[in-house]
Amino acid sequence: MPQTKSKTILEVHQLSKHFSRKRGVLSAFNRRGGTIPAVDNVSFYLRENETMGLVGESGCGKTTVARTILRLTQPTSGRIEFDGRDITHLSDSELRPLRRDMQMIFQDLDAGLNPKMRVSDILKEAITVHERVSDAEVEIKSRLLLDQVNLKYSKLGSYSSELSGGEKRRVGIARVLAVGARLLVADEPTSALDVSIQAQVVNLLRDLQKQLGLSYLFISHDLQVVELMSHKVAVMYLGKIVEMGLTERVSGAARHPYTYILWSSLVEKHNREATQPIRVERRATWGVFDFERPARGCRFAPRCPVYEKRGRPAECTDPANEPQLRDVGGGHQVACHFPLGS
Amino acid sequence: MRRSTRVKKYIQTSGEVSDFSKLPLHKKFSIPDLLYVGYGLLIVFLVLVSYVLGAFNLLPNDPQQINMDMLMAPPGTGGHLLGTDFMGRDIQSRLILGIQAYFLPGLLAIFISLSIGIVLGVLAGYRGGYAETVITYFTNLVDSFPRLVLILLVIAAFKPDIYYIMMVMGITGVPAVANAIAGKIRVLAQKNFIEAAIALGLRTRVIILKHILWYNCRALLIIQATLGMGEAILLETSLSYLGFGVQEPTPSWGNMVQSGANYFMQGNFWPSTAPALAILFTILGFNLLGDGLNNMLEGKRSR
Amino acid sequence: MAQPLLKIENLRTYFYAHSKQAFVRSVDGVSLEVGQRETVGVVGESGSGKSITAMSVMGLISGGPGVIGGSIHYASDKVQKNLLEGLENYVQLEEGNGRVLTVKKDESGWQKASEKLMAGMRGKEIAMIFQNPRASLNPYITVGEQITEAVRLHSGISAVKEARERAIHWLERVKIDSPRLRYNSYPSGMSGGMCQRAMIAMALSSEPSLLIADEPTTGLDATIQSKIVDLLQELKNETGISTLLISHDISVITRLSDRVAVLYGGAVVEYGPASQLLDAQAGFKHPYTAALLASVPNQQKIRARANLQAIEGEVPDTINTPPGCRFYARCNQITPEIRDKCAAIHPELKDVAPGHQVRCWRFIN
Amino acid sequence: MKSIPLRILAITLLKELGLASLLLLGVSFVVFVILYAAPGDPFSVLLEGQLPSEQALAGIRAAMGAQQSWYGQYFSWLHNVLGGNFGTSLHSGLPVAGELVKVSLNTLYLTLGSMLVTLCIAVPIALYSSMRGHAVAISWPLTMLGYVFSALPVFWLGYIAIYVSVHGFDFFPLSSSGASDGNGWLYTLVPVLVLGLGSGTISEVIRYLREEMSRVMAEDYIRTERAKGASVWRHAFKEGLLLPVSEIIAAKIPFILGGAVIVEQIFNWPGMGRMAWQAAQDRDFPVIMGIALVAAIFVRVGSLIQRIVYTAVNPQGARD
Repeated sequence: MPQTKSKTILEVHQLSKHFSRKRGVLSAFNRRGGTIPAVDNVSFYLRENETMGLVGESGCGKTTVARTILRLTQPTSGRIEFDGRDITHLSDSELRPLRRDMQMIFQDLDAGLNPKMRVSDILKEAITVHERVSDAEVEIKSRLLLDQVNLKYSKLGSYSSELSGGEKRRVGIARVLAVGARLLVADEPTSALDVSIQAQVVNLLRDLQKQLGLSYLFISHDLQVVELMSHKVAVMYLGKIVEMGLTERVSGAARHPYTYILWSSLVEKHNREATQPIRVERRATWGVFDFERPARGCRFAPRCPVYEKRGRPAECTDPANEPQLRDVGGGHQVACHFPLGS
Repeated sequence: MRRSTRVKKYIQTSGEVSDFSKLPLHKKFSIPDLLYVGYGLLIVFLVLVSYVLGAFNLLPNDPQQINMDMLMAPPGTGGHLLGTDFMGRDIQSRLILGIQAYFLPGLLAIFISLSIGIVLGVLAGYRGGYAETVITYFTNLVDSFPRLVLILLVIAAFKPDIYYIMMVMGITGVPAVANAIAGKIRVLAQKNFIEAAIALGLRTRVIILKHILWYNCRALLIIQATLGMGEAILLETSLSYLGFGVQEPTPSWGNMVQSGANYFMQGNFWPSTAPALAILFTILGFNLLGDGLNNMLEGKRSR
Repeated sequence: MAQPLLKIENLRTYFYAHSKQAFVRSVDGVSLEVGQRETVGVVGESGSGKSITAMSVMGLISGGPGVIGGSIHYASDKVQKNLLEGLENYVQLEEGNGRVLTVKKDESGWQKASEKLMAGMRGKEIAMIFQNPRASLNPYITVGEQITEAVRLHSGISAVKEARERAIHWLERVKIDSPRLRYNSYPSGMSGGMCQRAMIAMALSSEPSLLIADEPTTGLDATIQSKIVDLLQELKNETGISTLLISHDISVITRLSDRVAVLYGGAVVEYGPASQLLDAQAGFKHPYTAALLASVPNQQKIRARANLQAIEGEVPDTINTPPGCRFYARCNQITPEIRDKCAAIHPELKDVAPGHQVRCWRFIN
Repeated sequence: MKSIPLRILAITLLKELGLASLLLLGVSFVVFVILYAAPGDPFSVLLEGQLPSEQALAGIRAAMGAQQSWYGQYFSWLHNVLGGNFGTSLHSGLPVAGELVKVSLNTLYLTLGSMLVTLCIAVPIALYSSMRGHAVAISWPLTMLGYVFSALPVFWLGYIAIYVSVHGFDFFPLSSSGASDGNGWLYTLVPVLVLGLGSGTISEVIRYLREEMSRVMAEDYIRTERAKGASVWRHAFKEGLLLPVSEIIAAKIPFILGGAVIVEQIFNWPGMGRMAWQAAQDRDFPVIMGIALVAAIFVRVGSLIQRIVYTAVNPQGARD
């Protein structure tokens, strides 16, 4: 299914977003000034009709990447290109027509569903936001949308508080489809749902991609769902992409120790007798990660089993020598001084 | 079954589940809330009727007619339903006419509080950043003045005019409105509600006017308005007592309580108590209306 | 097997939805057993009643009418009693059409009686850990002090210093780095995983006989989840504590449980040994369990890039409980012979193998 | 609370002091603007009052008042105020500062006392009804009573109180009428009670405390404490009672000060409110200006204390 020759729809280049620590007028009293790098030099591209999975633990900057791409927050530096057009510095009014093409599904089921509006009003608002449409057409289009997301027409009269979680998610998807988006940034679209409903939504998103030729940036902490959905996967750790490549390669033949640990935690959870080729040092490998001040050099070094095993090599903590993404064959990129399997 | 304390009874009507929107009112909302709102609406209605009656001078008796033969008559004597005051004037008529003193000034105060409060609240909540800092400073600044002291200052500087007073009252009511709206917006933002609207491509003014103010703040604004009316009445009463309110012989509830209170020590309670009770029932009505509406609209039904 | 440590029989916990004038039958006839040194996993989706069951055991239900029937027999070396002793004196039920239509309950009276029954049980005999550990720890008190409090309440250690040492010892046992330093941390200064470890330390510090773990890994990152599961496994082996493990995550249940109960719509639909129940290949399975196992992505599906087998329909609300089988509307294994029964009559739990029960008409007759 | 985090407290104190002084600067400016805009150039009169008397006598008045620009006037006034010179009362001819200190202390007693009364009534009602739910037989009438007291004009309540104490207890509760017979506290009791009950805050205090307590009781961590077998009360105390009480006190100071104006008037209490009233009657600008500033200081100190309590309870800013 990966269509290698199709057009690039989204390209993100050296994207960074730093949040300033300052808050309030009296921040001058605060000695610890400066910024928190939530996203640091992230680059990737997404082709049409393709899904890019973005995984990582909470706080690693996944959601910030999504919000920055949609320009819900202004990037500190870097460039975002949509359909070959640089949208990094567009003004709000210039952005509005672009919102037809790129949409976001929020983790919160209620985002965008005004509890005091009926489903029909919510859809009508979305349908008419970018073009003038007669009421009759709105009616037809609403029904079409409900068909697309497998909801009964009778739900048109419901308020969102009367809907179940799965139905809310479907209405949320119908709402972004109503605009006619080609790129969907889905931020944890299934994490608030029950297992059986999660499967429905995953199937729905996959079907919609096939039918409508959508492109997804699919953000999730659920590795299996990402594996199922995505053609490519990028793994983020503390604001940086540490590994990126085709899904099979990243999940099956991980080169970065962090990716390896992520996927092996999945295996561990499933099997009673866990198989552990690398002995992960249990004591020190988890803990608070200081998001505000990542480790100098390789950010993962403090948790890294390879770093320990190799006797703490100096280059891993050398601030001047932070590992950069480099190709290890077949479009598979990894940012590590000592990638696994080499 | 032990009946040491109250036994609560839960009934599933007919075994079927009823649709909330089709329930009768008393099942949708709690009974006290309905009573509160019903009473409050009655008061609002009475106030409106009194205002109209007073404006067209449709009063049962001449409110200014002095009758030295019938001073401080008890209720019901000589055609005076609520008795007479210390100059023999009809209390009922004066109470009805007294509304005039509050109505427009009170509305002015509410209008000032709400209009400025909405603008500042939206700026602080939606924009954030420096606007928020400046507005927080402003609201804290206004909150630093005890309302009555500020009014005395204005009175000293200008003149004891009810419209000046109500303007001060309106401005001192701004922080409450602004903070409530900004708080509401922050809650919405936390639920990604506003971001979702922006991402959809809605215009800022649609988001603010339709989604924030109309759908999410209307209850809050109604409540602020009813509370504001109650406060306006109490404030005028206090100022009447201090001698800066509406001046005799024009009746206001405040100056009626005040002038009647001079006869308290002689045991003549009525001329003061009648307007005091009018104030009590009216303000109670406004406050309960606000509370009941809040519970109903914000869905604070007990589970 | 000897007497089970915890035996829940026909537990019913209802709430009342004022907006719908109807009962929410959150727990509607749940029966479960937790044996000595055994871990029983309870799996189900939201609204299946799994957390409410746990809260009912702890006597933590607030809101009316609450627990209205059943018994919870608890029998450790130290204490043997029915935690719902005398409940029938406070509750009167009227039934019609096979369901409860009226509940009269002396709530405050029962509350008092329940508090009396639970005195010396909560925290000491039965300890509980919750979902969302950061919110479940008091944000105004240091983690260490909260554990010390538990130690002083239940371990007969009243000296502050000694209790403190004990708390630090427990922090160490749950593998918190530099426990002495962490003792003085506030929950807001710790990660979710670390807070959950502290919760576990607090729960186990009084050496209870039963641990109720209510979604202990939900909301944590995958790597942290796996570590918490490891920790629970290890502590279970070390202390031999019995556990009632509640989770929607089948993989967590798989790792830890000896026996598993599957809850659907407020009732147990399948109950049996974990090895049989969670093995996708084994026969005699409730259609819901089978569908649930199939809806989780696995390696084969990922490799085949196939769609998942979703369970159609919505998670049931326990307000509109149908008269027949609660899974009827979503079931894909109904045969023409049993269709009428499925639609009309709620099936009983039926033994399909030793110690393995299923609530499905397919296995009756 | 074993160790109060002194360093954090000190930082908070500094921050809040900075904020308070900024706000007070704003207050002074607002007061200035009002008087500057007022007819009859009262501000020049005020400035004049700040001058040493000989100079005023020497007729420098015209020389300085007329020529200075508005901000010059403001800063000259502010400079004197910061040095403790609030000018002289137009009415009595005495320096305002000295009077203010005496009078504001009296008002402080009245305010604190009445706040205590409010809390003594509101806290038990709020706790009771939050523990037992809103519809409990006893709590409902009590809550209603709170509403009634809040809706009554405070001075009418004052007259009733005077009438009752004169006819029922045979004493005249005006504080000026001889407090030397050892029963002085009795004379203060009635005004304190009247202000505490009638300042219009009691129902709001009840509602706020009840809502906060109910909210905290539903928090996850309280459930944990119950499951642990610990005292719920001990754990709910900080967030459910201590913080809301300190918040509501700080928020209600302006209202109570406003009510004090009336109550002092009724009971002849020699406080700021009475003085403000007198000054408003006489158009005695220096006095009323000083009072407005002192009242604002009271309000700011109240919120300063609230912030400190908040920081002490919640040193990490765990909850915002």
